[in-house]
Amino acid sequence: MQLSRDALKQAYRQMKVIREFEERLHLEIQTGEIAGFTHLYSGQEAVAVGICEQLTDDDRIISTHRGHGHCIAKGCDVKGMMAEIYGRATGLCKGKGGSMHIADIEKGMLGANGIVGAGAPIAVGAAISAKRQGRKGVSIAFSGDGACNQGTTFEAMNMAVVLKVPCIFVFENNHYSEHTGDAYAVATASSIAGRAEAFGMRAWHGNGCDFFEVHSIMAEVLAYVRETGLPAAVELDTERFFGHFEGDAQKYRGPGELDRIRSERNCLAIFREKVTAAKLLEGEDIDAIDAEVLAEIEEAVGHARQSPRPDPADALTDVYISY
Amino acid sequence: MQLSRDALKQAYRQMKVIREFEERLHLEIQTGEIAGFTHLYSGQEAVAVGICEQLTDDDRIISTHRGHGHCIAKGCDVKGMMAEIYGRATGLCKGKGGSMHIADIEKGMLGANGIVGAGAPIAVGAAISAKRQGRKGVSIAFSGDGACNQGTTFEAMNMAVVLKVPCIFVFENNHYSEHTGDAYAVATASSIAGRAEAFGMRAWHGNGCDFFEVHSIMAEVLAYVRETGLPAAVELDTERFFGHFEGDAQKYRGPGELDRIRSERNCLAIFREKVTAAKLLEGEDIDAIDAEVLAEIEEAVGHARQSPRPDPADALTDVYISY
Amino acid sequence: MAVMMMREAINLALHQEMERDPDLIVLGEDVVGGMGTAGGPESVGGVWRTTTGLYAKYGAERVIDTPISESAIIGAAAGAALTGQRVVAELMFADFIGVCMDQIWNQVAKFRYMFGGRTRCPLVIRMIYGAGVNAAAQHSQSPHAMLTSMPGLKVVMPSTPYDAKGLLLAAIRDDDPVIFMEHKALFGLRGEVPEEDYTIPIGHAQLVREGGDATIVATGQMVGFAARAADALAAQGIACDVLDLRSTSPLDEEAILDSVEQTGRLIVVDEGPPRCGLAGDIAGLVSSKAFMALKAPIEMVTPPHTPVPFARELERAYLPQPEQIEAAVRRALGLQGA
Amino acid sequence: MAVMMMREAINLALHQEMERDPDLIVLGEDVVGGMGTAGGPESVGGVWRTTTGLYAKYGAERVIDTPISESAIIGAAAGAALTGQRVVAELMFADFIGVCMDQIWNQVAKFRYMFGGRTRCPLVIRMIYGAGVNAAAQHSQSPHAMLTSMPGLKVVMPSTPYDAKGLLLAAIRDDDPVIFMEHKALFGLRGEVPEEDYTIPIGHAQLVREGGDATIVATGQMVGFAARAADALAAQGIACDVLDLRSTSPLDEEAILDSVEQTGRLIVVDEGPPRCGLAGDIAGLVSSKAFMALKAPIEMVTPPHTPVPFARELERAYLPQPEQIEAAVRRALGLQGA
Ligand SMILES: Cc1ncc(C[n+]2csc(CCOP(=O)(O)OP(=O)(O)O)c2C)c(N)n1
Ligand SMILES: Cc1ncc(C[n+]2csc(CCOP(=O)(O)OP(=O)(O)O)c2C)c(N)n1
Ligand SMILES: [Mg+2]
Ligand SMILES: [Mg+2]
Repeated sequence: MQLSRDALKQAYRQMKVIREFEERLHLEIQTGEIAGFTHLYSGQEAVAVGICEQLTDDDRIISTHRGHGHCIAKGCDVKGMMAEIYGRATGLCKGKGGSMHIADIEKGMLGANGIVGAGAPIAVGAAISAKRQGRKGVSIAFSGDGACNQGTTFEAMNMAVVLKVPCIFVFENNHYSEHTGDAYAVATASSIAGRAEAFGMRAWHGNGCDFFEVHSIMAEVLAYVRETGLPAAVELDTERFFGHFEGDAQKYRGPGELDRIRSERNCLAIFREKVTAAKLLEGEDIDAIDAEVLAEIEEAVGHARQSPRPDPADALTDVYISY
Repeated sequence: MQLSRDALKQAYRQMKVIREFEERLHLEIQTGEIAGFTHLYSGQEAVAVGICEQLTDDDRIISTHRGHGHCIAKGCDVKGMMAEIYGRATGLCKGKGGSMHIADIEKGMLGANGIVGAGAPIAVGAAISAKRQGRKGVSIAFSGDGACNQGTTFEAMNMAVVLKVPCIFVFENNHYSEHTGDAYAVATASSIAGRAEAFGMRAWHGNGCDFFEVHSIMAEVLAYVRETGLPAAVELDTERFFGHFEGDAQKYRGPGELDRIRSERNCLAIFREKVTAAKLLEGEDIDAIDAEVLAEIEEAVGHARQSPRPDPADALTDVYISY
Repeated sequence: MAVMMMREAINLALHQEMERDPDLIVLGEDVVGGMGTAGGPESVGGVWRTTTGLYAKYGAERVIDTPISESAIIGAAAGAALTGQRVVAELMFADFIGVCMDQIWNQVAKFRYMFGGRTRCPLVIRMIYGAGVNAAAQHSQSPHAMLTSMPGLKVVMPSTPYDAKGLLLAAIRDDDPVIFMEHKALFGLRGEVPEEDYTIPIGHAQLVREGGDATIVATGQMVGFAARAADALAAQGIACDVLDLRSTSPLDEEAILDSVEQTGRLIVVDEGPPRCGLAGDIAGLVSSKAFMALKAPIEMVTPPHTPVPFARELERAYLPQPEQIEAAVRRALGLQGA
Repeated sequence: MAVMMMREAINLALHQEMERDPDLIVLGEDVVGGMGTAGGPESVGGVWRTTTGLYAKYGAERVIDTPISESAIIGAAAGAALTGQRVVAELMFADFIGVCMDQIWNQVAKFRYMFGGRTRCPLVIRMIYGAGVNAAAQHSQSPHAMLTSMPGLKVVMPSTPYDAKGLLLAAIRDDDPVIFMEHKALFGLRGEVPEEDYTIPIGHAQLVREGGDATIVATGQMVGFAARAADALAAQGIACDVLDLRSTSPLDEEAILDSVEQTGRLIVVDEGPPRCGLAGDIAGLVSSKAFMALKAPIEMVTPPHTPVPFARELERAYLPQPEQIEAAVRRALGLQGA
């Protein structure tokens, strides 16, 4: 399906916002101002955006410990996110959650999640709601190549097929779980998608570094799931540009690996090349977006820095609605 | 592979002991003398015996809540088992475990288990030991069609392939998990065996009511696993002759279903028919075994009944080796 | 007023609330029964018969039978509750929190806090717990202390059919996640239960025996045991307050402290394990907030630090018995024969 | 004697015991690191660097890197321990007991009892716990109370590099399953650690400050906080016993009771959640077994009944601080400014 110029600009913009958000965090973290564990999504933007650009607020997603990209793609407020990661009172979670727990239920973003594999079962529940609400909404569980080995993920796939609910299991295979390669940890006859197929659901597999491939596969998947109300799975091969968490020495990378993936597997560069070659957008359009985005990120960081720190007394609130 | 007359008699004897053990318990339970939950193995004997007859003490198995058959087949003392189920001090577990927790580690029986799906991961660990001990031993996890949906079972299969350990996942598909049919609860593209294959391990599928089929499939599986040191999976279709637990009204059975399976899918009758037709054993041989077994079970019940009840003070022992 | 068993009171509450609230769904293993079988959906209502008839009345979309996948059950319940449903999930045995604790502890209990208060998760997790039926070590536990320790959860433990209905309706209508613990040995307990709609506010203990000499605190099955001990003591002229906590989180601290202020003597009876349990929790509360009123050492009557044994004699030795409660009260009163 | 960090002391203990005992294996996520990568096995020793070098020295058969499958990790560790190996399994964060609690609680802890004492399971489960590094609600918890409540487990909580090495060696050589809890905020703590082989018997508390006015009981990170409070109080002429429990199961009841018999005042400091936690457990012990010696209400200094918050200011407000411990001691002594 052919995307309009505006849709293309919007898609690129979203990917760029994620990229710059993460690249900036990578620098900010060196300053020591940001506390806790932060997992950056740089390199995987085409997955989050290629999928979420086709979703509405009736569609819900649940993310992982590496959640910034999914949050931005699903429409979470960038300033609020930055403030949250900075641990400020103006953060999306008032500074209580931090990087690993950003959520915005109204937007259909059911949260980043610090427990690997916890998301898939929750997505099945969101799909039960979607089915009952009858607005053709779907739910999407993002999982990594590490999370696909957690028992919860398998239970969720089986249950989604048994209950016939519109749940999509997206496996972002960036080939590493922390320091470990998928070649070691993920036992398959063919692929992660193949393990999903064994549950009797349809599964797709594609290149997660090409926005257009992600977008067209997901157009097909979404049409199928909205139409049938049945679950499906998608495996997308992608790349993680930074270490597992900030501070990871990445000794496990091959020689020149990082340079290679940053040049050859850079979804933003690939996008730019394709749209300009096909004359769908001009280089200037993209440069303009790049400039806007940098300003937006700068503003978000400024907002976070100037935001008040949480009042210690607020540590006691938001545990219950009433107790 | 052709079995000797003695091997055939021994195999039949073992199946018969399990059958009579369970049929007798079914009656004893009505008397109210036996406490707790008891899950009977009647109908599935060919699976336990067809497998365990080919194992040594270097091979370990782990069982389920429906464990009597596996225990007997792996060589647990029948009197000690009966006494345990009766809750006597002479029981294999001194009356502390009961029907769902019978074990005999020396015999390579790592225990019945009350938690559905708990066994498979433990079997992976026993396979790690087997690999280190270098005596070509294997470990076998028995799981049902319900247990195959528990996340732990999937985690174990993936890990066994990753670690390249001699672990065999045996799925006894009796088509029910409690009141629920496998047609509802087990989502597959083909079979439970097919889900195992998706992890990149070899898998077999056969008729669990025919001792000879089970035996020959397992001969092949065991040769493969002992030879390669790699895991494998086997799905065996079988039948549960009683309710899920004693007291189950079994409304979920189809009309005449119980009569049909007891006549057409009775592994003991099938065995007798085959060996007599093939003149491998005479009817009298089998009648003689039947008589012996009935006497043995009678004796076991007598032993249990006459055994002392546990001393209440013993409730406090065996928690730790030292504390 | 109708007299019914606790399991029937729970079933009645579920029927009435399913009728009243179209957004309510129920899920768990065999909550229907017979799915995918030749016999067909039987609406048997699980091994405990607490969901009997729900499927026949409300169908597969609202009464959802699941595979044996507790993590997915609780996760799915949580996801549905986060997105507009009210959910009652059933764990056939409380012992199975072992295979789904992350979803209970790190997900359901923490959503609201982690997300800065911008969400609600109206979920009731029913779980059948407790010893007394020789179900052995993996099917007899009382893990309410662990659950009580988890911020974000409420924990309710009814001891009568009347309370079971009123507390379950309150739990389902509560906007916070609630653990609803049903003692398997009490399912057959009979009592009067009004047909009409009523709720019992969560967090209020009930005084089931009144008397100024000593305070006995208990929950679930232990409430009846404590009452029996109190009645035996009453015959000896010793009058005890017996407090049924009804919920352990929130805890009715006021009721406990008020009673101890009167009696000066505390006996905590609990069916859970003795270490880091509810007995110590309440002893800690009283020894810090009502210390001056205490006239005697606090008595804690609990099982020993062992798993739950199978055989009748062993399980009886494991479970706190009325005679032990009686002896503890006598000790607290400094009387002979304790 | 060499001065090293707690993480190094743990690494040293693992190296020395792997050398000494050929039946010992280690498994967990990234305990090797780099498996299946272009960079190759890096022996980085996980995100905590506690298993560094083990793979290079002992190879893949004894140093086993696993997929992210905690239930299978603990289950496999249990199965290996039941069948002749000694095993050290690592949970990267104690919070992950949520996804493998059944294997810890219903399997490992109960084997021996359920099987009538006819088995042994020499397994150490190392888990990294605690708050103080802004890891938020799912990576900062201290679940030692839950684990302590589980009959069949021992629970060890070292507070110094010296104790970490000696207790870990004792835990590995123990024939019962042991939970070994390493506080992430203490990994960088330095202290003297002998090169030679030594063990510290499990179940013995250590008096880290001596003084007759009040008894402060603590574990892990809270030991240092309590010592700081005690030092500040010493400057004011108030002398406290500070007891480092070292293990919560078995619990050194005698050491606690002896100290309280002397001081008459108990302050329990704990980093775990306040309900049904270790603080109440010890308060219950003392209020039942040393009641007559108590001169003041028992003080419990714990976090509030909330998840662990992320932001620095919030986490600081959550964690018990030395000033709060100091104030609690002053309250127990009935002094002003408390
Ligand atoms: C249950 C659980 N186990 C382990 C961890 C520690 N951990 C956090 S991220 C991670 C790797 C996840 O890999 P993958 O699923 O591929 O996601 P990626 O990091 O590649 O995005 C691990 C092991 C965790 N957070 N939760
Ligand atoms: C974790 C867990 N969930 C649920 C149960 C209750 N339960 C005991 S047996 C059983 C059915 C198991 O079915 P299957 O695996 O097919 O074994 P079968 O009973 O047919 O031998 C269930 C649900 C349990 N014991 N453990
Ligand atoms: Mg990955
Ligand atoms: Mg079955």
